[in-house]
Amino acid sequence: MNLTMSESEPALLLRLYRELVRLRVVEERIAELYPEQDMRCPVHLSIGQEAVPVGVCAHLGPADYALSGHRSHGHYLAKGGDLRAMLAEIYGRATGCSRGKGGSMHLVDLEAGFLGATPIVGSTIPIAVGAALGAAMRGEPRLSVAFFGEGATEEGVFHESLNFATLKRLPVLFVCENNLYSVYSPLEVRQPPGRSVRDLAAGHGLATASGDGNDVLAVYRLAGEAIARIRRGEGPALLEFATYRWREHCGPNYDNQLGYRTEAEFRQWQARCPLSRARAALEAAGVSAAELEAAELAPRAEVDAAVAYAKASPYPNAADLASDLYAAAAPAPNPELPPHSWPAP
Amino acid sequence: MNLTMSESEPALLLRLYRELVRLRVVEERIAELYPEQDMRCPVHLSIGQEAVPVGVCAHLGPADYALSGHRSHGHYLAKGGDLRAMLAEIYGRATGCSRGKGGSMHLVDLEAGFLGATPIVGSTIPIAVGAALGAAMRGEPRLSVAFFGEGATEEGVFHESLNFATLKRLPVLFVCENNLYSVYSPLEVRQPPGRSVRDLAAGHGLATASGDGNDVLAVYRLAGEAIARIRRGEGPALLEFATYRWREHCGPNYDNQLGYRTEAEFRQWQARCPLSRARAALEAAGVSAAELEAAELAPRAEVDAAVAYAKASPYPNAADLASDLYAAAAPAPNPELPPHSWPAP
Amino acid sequence: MARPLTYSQALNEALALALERDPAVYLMGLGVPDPKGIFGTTLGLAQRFGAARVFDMPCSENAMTGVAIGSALAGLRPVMTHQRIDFALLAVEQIVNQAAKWHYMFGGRMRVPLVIRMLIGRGWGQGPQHAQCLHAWFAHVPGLKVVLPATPSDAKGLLLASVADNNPIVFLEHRWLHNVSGDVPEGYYTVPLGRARVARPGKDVTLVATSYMTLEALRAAELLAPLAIEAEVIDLRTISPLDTATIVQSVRRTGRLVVADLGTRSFGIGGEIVARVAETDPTLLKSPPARVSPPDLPTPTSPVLANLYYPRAIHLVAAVRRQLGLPTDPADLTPAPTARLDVPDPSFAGPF
Amino acid sequence: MARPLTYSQALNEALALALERDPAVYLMGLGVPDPKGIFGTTLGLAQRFGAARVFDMPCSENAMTGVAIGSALAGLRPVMTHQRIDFALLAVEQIVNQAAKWHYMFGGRMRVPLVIRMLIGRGWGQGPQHAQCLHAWFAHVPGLKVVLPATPSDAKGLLLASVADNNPIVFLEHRWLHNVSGDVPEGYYTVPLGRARVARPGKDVTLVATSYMTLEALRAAELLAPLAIEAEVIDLRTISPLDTATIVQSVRRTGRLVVADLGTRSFGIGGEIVARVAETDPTLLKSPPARVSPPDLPTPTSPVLANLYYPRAIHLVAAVRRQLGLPTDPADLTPAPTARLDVPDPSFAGPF
Ligand SMILES: Cc1ncc(C[n+]2csc(CCOP(=O)(O)OP(=O)(O)O)c2C)c(N)n1
Ligand SMILES: Cc1ncc(C[n+]2csc(CCOP(=O)(O)OP(=O)(O)O)c2C)c(N)n1
Ligand SMILES: [Mg+2]
Ligand SMILES: [Mg+2]
Repeated sequence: MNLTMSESEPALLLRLYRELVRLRVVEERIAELYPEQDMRCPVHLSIGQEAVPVGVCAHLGPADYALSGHRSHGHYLAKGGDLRAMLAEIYGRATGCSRGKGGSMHLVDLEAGFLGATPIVGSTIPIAVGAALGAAMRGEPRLSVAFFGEGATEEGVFHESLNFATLKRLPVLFVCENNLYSVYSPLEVRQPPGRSVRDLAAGHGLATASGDGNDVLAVYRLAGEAIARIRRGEGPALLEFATYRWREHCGPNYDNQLGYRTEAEFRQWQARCPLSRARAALEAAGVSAAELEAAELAPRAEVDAAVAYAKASPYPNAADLASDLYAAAAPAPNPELPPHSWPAP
Repeated sequence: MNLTMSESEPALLLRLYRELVRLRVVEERIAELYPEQDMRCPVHLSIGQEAVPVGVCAHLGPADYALSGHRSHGHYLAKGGDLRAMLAEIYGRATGCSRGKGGSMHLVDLEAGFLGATPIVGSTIPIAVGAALGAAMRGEPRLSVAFFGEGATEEGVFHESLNFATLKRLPVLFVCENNLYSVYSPLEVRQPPGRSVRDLAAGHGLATASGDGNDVLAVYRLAGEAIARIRRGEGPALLEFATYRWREHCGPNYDNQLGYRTEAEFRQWQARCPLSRARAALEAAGVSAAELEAAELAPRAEVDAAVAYAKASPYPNAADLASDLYAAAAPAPNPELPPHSWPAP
Repeated sequence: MARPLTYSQALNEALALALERDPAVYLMGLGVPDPKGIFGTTLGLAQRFGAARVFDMPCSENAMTGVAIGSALAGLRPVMTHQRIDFALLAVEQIVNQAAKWHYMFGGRMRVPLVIRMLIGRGWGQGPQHAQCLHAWFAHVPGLKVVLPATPSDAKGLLLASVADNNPIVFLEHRWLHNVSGDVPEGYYTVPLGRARVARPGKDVTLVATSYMTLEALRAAELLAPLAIEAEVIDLRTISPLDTATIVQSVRRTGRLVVADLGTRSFGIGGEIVARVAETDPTLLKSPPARVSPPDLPTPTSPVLANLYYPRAIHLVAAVRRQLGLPTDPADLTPAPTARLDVPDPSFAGPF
Repeated sequence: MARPLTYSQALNEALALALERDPAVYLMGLGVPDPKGIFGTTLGLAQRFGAARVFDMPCSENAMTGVAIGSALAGLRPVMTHQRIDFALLAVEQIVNQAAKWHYMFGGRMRVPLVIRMLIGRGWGQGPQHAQCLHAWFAHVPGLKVVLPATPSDAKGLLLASVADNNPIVFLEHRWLHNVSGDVPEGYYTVPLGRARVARPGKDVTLVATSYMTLEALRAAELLAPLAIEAEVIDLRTISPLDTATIVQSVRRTGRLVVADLGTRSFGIGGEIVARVAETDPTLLKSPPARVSPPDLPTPTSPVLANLYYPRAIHLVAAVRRQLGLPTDPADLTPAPTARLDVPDPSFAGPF
């Protein structure tokens, strides 16, 4: 359960830790503010699951694509999405990343390569594959990442997507956060006993691996290997990470009192907090308490400012209601498009 | 490539051979009559693929359920479907198994336990699972079989169905006839190289096996093992059989001249004709030429009579157009229904 | 004896009665046995009838609809639930190509008694993918019946009629109705499918509504009463079969028609209702008929935009006034940005 | 210069031009590069533009629609094909929840230029699951555009306009049109989306049609001419956006409206068209408007039943006669059981 680290890793881990803390601080602030009833849209918090987005996205640049589902705050932020635009979106403001039309379940940041999140379980998986196809056909060295939960692997579209990605050897990474639940439904009522998403995926013939999703360095290493492989043109890969959602499925509260999971299970997972574990490893590696505290305080100012920005932002107005139904006419075909370098299968 | 047989098997093989011949004779007659343009619906012939329906259905009784897709004549007949009603259906007559509303792509015979065939690729697979669920919940010792092609395994619903059947350990047998093509599309443009349906299915955790789909005894044995396992309550199974369609995808002709497959490949598979191989094995086992010829002639009279019946049958009339849109009111709930014996998962 | 129950309690009672009366009935759907029990409608049923008859399912809407169909062929009577109609779009192939057609296309030899309950989401930022109202789609499919109860007693009686019916039924529950109370008779009863209800009689204008819009239409009728305009409110209850006779009889008397719909305007159910009246006799209409519905746009999430998106009683009033030559100041129709119109009542806090 | 081409040749030419002009365009679909080339429409294109831009796909309609969407987000302009609209029901979630809404729900920041060609099957026993016409569904979804060309030159120009458009387009081709010939201009041109075409002017009655029904409407106009009834035929070309102005202007002159539709009657496009006229002014209509369409039934397979199912020119004639007080003997509308009405012409033998 302990992180192991080579001599050179404290700096890396500190960088990852800063990002873990940032995600946690943002979402705890959302949980704190939500009862004010000014964020009038569903929010699915990823508190407890931060290590996966952080460990994976550490290998990605803004040119790479990422897509996610209903639980996307962490993916959006770790991928470099604009925090102010995200909070403004959750507050339903015109300055939101989707200009208030989408809310928490529809985040997007083109500059950061975060192509979009939508809350129909599994539905952005093929879209991520298509983005990889687009990059490949245009000869761009981009990689595309699909983030999803284990519930999404029960949707047929997951399999269809894996088949096509493998067939065409597309540069796409499938990242499954297996947090044991789909809403209040445990794995036992949805998947045969002993099922592993990794094994299920392997039947399609792509590279697969699984790991501890609460160990940010483990995530970082597995993602690094998979992404290097994909960047070498060896085709798609899937990673399955075991992790756990702390708060209720949707909303700011804890909900163990409902009885769909045990307090003991919850505590066991809380003891494996990705932040605490990274912190302990950093301490053990000799990072000073002052440096750690600084890392922990750092995001607060940014988050304060972003909340203030969001709250001060204007609401959309009546004219915005009907705007953006249709995209404007196409520009003339772009002659500068790179030539097609994607080989026929 | 040769059939191997134990001492006691000639009688079994002769029985299977009779059924192989029957299916072949029926479909060759359809191919012969089709150009008359009186069968005014698409027909998907299974000539060349007869060993799978015959070998599988030899283990089933009328109480067992079977469902199929667009290429269903063989499954319908081998399952015990009424030949006259099938031909009348293809001829669009009121005496057809679907009273002319369905045609070749919508065969049904409740008395034979053939619950239905419909031509949307993959779509009867979950329906077969549901029939198994129904049987299980009602405590009936029925088994349900889903017949489909390898193209159907590319539809997400295939995976969703396997997952649920395995989760609930349902009495359902999945039978995939892998004939290498979906219409004119070879496997290479649809599935990654080296993909086996069997391995793909195995990820779901059900029992799987694969075999030579042109060797009726091999089919019979594999199906026998799988079905015995299912009847023992050990959960679902999947069988993949390699086989080959001789005629065009849809219609009565040969179509190798189109160039989507090679003449050499076609000949190689024709040399593996399930009928010839069974016949050779029967000869080798000492079955007399006279007996074999009798078996080969036997279905002709039945088919002649069925064609005559179908052609002489009346067409539906104007009143039939609007009938059967809605099923009549429910009978009162049936108190004689067997108690639920299906254990909660 | 009738007693007051909420819409969701009424549905819960109907499901319990259905399970009790017929061992062939079973319930399945994402979250059906979970602690929230589909907004209360399935609470306690797994405990009472056992996990073999009331169960959860994988996130596999498409296959599970096929499974429900197959089980219906095998003699069961499934009741399936989708927490949002939007999720059921994954199952449209099974619903439309299969369930709707098996009886007809197999010449009456097969039947698919299947109730598919789908929630029509609304409010608190449900947004573009959790708040669609696609009832017009299902009504366009021969072989399906489409039911949209507006009151607790109809919810119970129509659900029991749906479970007793031998056909596939799309049963749509508007999220803003679950907490609404009304008198509900005890015991088993059915409300026939295909018959509309005159929710309030009137002689000056006919307001045709379904589901939640029936409440807005009744509010509109109250707002019109002081103006000495007596609006007749028709609650369709089922849109397939559609009770054209009740609509036409009313318009014959009132000469004016306003349709209040939940779905977006164009190619929705409003067009069909207007067309049926016009086809009967366009001269019945003393003024151009009106459709009041959300505009032809996806549902926006921001509460400020959602306020502008959903029509309310005042929009129906404005439509009636226009027909009578009494215009409305458009400013009266525009809600304040801070108005909390994204919840049915203040107790409804949070996303669901 | 225009030359005669078949509808499928015109589509083939449009696809070649689209591929030629813009390297971002690519074609994908079951059988697209196969020897039959989607009824000729894609023949030769894989050879000419390469397998990287014209390719087949797995039987995975749902994911492949998502793939097309994702590639559009990444800068490509996919043209996807389904050989029957019925198969595309598997992809409705991606088309309706995703493609139609990405532009709006991401505040205009994303766009999905995607053309989905779907064949509307008919004839020779296509039956319940291979012959549906669900264009009304897609027209009901804000964010989609729905195109139904009737002539070869419109097929080319509308397809090029669709490929050039930055929105998801549902492009519907009726199987009975592929072999129809007509003059088609050479070179690149577009026909604007959203504008109807007066296919034949007339002053006595307005026949509104789309796709193949335009041919039947033109035949009906010819049958009416000897009775001194001048029918105006409007070919809508696109139903979303719908060119209401052209319809209303015509009815203003003729006072009579008959809508000829491909889909089943109730909750189809006919209701919307009738409603738009009635909403404008019900007194424009001198007699009750009529909808001529298949009945509210799945498509039966037997040719004898299919003959009774599909309306033809004579049914339009009968509707017009009824409006003018000239009844028709129902027997005249009932085809002989042996009539071969399940093919567009005798050369069309066999299932497709
Ligand atoms: C197609 C579809 N079905 C059901 C839902 C309702 N739903 C929203 S989130 C969710 C849970 C999915 O579980 P998982 O994929 O494991 O993600 P997690 O919430 O655990 O992160 C469900 C079922 C949905 N949004 N879309
Ligand atoms: C969902 C769907 N997509 C496409 C089709 C068109 N189609 C009809 S049969 C067929 C071939 C399917 O191949 P396979 O399952 O291997 O069966 P085979 O024809 O080889 O027996 C296809 C693609 C269809 N009927 N349904
Ligand atoms: Mg989960
Ligand atoms: Mg095949």
